[in-house]
Amino acid sequence: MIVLPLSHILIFSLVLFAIGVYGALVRRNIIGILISIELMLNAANINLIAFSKYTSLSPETGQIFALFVIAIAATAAAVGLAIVLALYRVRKTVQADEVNLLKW
Amino acid sequence: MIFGMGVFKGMMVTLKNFLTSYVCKPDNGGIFTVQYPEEREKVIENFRNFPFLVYDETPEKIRCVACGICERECPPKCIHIEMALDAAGKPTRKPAVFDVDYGLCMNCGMCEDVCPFDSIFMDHAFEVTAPEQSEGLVRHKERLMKSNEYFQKVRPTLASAIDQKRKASEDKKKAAAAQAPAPPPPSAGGPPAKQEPK
Amino acid sequence: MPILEIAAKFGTYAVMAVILIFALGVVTFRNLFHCALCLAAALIGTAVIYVVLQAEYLAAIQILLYVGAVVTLIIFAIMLTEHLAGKTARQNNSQSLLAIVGLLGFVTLLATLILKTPWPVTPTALQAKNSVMGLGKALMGTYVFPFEVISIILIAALIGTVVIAKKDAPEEPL
Amino acid sequence: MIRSWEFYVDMIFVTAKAWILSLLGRFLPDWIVVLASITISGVVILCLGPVIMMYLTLLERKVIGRIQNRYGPNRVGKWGLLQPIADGIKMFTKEDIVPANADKIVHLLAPIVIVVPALMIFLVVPFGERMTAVNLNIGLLFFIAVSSVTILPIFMGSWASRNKYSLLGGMRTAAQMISYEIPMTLAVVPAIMMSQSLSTNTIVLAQTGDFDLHWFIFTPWGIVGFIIFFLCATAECNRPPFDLPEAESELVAGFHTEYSGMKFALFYMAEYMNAFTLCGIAATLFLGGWQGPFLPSWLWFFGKTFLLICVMIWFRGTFPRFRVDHLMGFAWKFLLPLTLINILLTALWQFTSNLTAWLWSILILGISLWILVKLNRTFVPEKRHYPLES
Repeated sequence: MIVLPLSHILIFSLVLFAIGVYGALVRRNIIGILISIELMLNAANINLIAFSKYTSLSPETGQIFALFVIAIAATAAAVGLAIVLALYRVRKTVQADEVNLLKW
Repeated sequence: MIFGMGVFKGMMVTLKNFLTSYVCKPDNGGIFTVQYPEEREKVIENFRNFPFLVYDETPEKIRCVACGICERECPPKCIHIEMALDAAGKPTRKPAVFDVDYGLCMNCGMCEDVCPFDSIFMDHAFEVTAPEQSEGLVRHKERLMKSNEYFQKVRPTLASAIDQKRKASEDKKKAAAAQAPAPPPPSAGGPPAKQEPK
Repeated sequence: MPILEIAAKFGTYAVMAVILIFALGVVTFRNLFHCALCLAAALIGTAVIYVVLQAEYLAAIQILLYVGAVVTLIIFAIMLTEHLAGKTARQNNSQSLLAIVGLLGFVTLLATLILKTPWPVTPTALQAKNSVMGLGKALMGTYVFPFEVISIILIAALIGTVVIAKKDAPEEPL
Repeated sequence: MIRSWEFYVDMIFVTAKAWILSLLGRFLPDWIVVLASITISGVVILCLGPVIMMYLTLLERKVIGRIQNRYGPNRVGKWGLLQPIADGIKMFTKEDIVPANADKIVHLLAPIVIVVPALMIFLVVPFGERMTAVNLNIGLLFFIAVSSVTILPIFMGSWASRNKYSLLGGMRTAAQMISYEIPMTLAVVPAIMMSQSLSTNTIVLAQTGDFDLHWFIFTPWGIVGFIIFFLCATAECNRPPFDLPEAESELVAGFHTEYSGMKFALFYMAEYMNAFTLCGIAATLFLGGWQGPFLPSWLWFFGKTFLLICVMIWFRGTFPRFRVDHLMGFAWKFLLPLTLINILLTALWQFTSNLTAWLWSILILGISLWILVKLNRTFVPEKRHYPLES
């Protein structure tokens, strides 16, 4: 197995997470925000697996939580995109700052 | 009736076709493709494609008299005829130019029908190629002229009928000439006999 | 074979760099379709990192679910909402600079923390082989309750998605 | 140790590779030998893929021709054996046309990316005894995951072309491939359950028995799983009758309408290599892979695979194209419940594998098939009466 220092992996996932946060903060398009959230979840997954690999927990734990995260991410994407489609059908826009009325 | 049997029925049909294409004769399920350049289907006698000019023994004795009837009757106007002139500038009743544009010709056979001198007939040639479209497909007199033997070979029934008719009219003319020799016939060709193309 | 190991190590760093570049692409491209493609590339790269961390099963699941399903869903949504050949509108709001500054602070803070923490890395855990079978046993044994909860969430999400995205029935002609 | 000549015929490729490696190992360091081993396997696969694709096109054209009472291509070389090379030269010399409004980079990337998963699946296909390129312990999952990536380049190509036919074709492809991936994955599950492994090699080894004929297809769940897997595989590589994505009659050529020359050839190549690998995996999972009496193992594998490919071609020669709603309904309302019932049958077989289990399986299958057919019967809407008509 290739031994990388744990801290390198953690910093990598931190940067990935920060990029995701940047996207989620800055994007106007709701789909763009969703994509950025997927990046953030991904960075969290890397952390989970790295921790369970490197520390003395049983190696399955982190992987199973990563599995759950992937499943939740898939549902989030599906539901979120369904909402986006419904929104687009009604308002003809997918820009987040144009739907700030919380109603239609 | 089991669900999905139609699927298997269809597959059996194609399987049968696949297998019979290897073992069977063309007329009961085999391959009936003709591998063209190597294998050729026999061209039937009444096949007609592109006109040609008939001469009798030598190319000088061409039957055509350049009357221009076919040129007039041709629906796509693909025939072009110019009569030859002798040294004195008198028409000689021979074609100097006889062009058929195969690119225009639509193989109707009208020229064959209207020709009163049994001169132009439809050919069996179908492998006509040219490197270029407009000029290359124009056939001049030299290439259009084919002997009576060739005509006998490709369309024997019609050719022998025409020969008999021409012989009969020749005989009749000779007999007429023997009876009344005084007025010489003005033309080399016989009197235009109404011909039956079939 | 030290040469191969060193090569693999630097390969891993290279993969990480590529992932970060693609992630930057995800948040900066104007064209959302390109963003989605970059996301797919970043996710595939993450799967490679999983393989390096000896989580092959997770890597395959990652590709299967993320690239095969989530990215496809996103592209579907992009195709259904974007105007295909039209000009792309301004994609970022005015918080860009603020976000960069804040996130730089966040990253430096956490990075120093990560570097200063003595991580309890155990050599035994590094040697431990985890098999797909062990994963399945854990999923069906220790973690069976969250597993069932996830399945209920999935069902709920399925039904909810259909209900939300369904077009309203056309009104009956009078 | 003296072994029979059959062993050496069986192991001919493995021994050849080992011989080359030992030759290299005499005067080169270890790590070069490892790299050389990887390179040999990779080069073999990289050559095998295109060659198989070329000759599959020839085989397909020949067989389809015979089904339609024609000779196939028979001009270039003996029996048209050089036809694929002529086609390849033609493809190389064609003009590469890129639409003016196209997304140039993505348009270029799509055909390149689509070949990658098609080639990667070759890694886990066991071509014979000890002839798997990489014996992954998650081989089957790797195959499913990688084959699901194929959707992405199709999307790229369809979107980058800026053509409505391409876009429609791409959307259809995505819908179809996602829908058929689910029953395909579930149809694989029984084989995993019985062999208790995701590795393709172990799945093949689980099918050993008397005369090496202890294949999974000779069990009730094996037959059902095989048929479902094969149908889904046909749909996955967009072959008729599931070729909605490139339905010529409605979509010109679907997602590769705007591609020409070598780019088009790459799409074509990916499709055929996918067909080959999917047939190979089907043979591995249910037809015993390289197991079989008397003949060498690789011959058994290629024989079974080509048999399955011939069946695919046979499908193409027989069936007209599905309608879109029928296609989706078939996957979701018929194949998916059937795979779930099939998993139930596998569990039954795990406990009692005898005649009683056979009878029970047939009973359950018959009842569930009957119910599914009844539930799936075509719904004929009531004729609407509009007030203006009367």
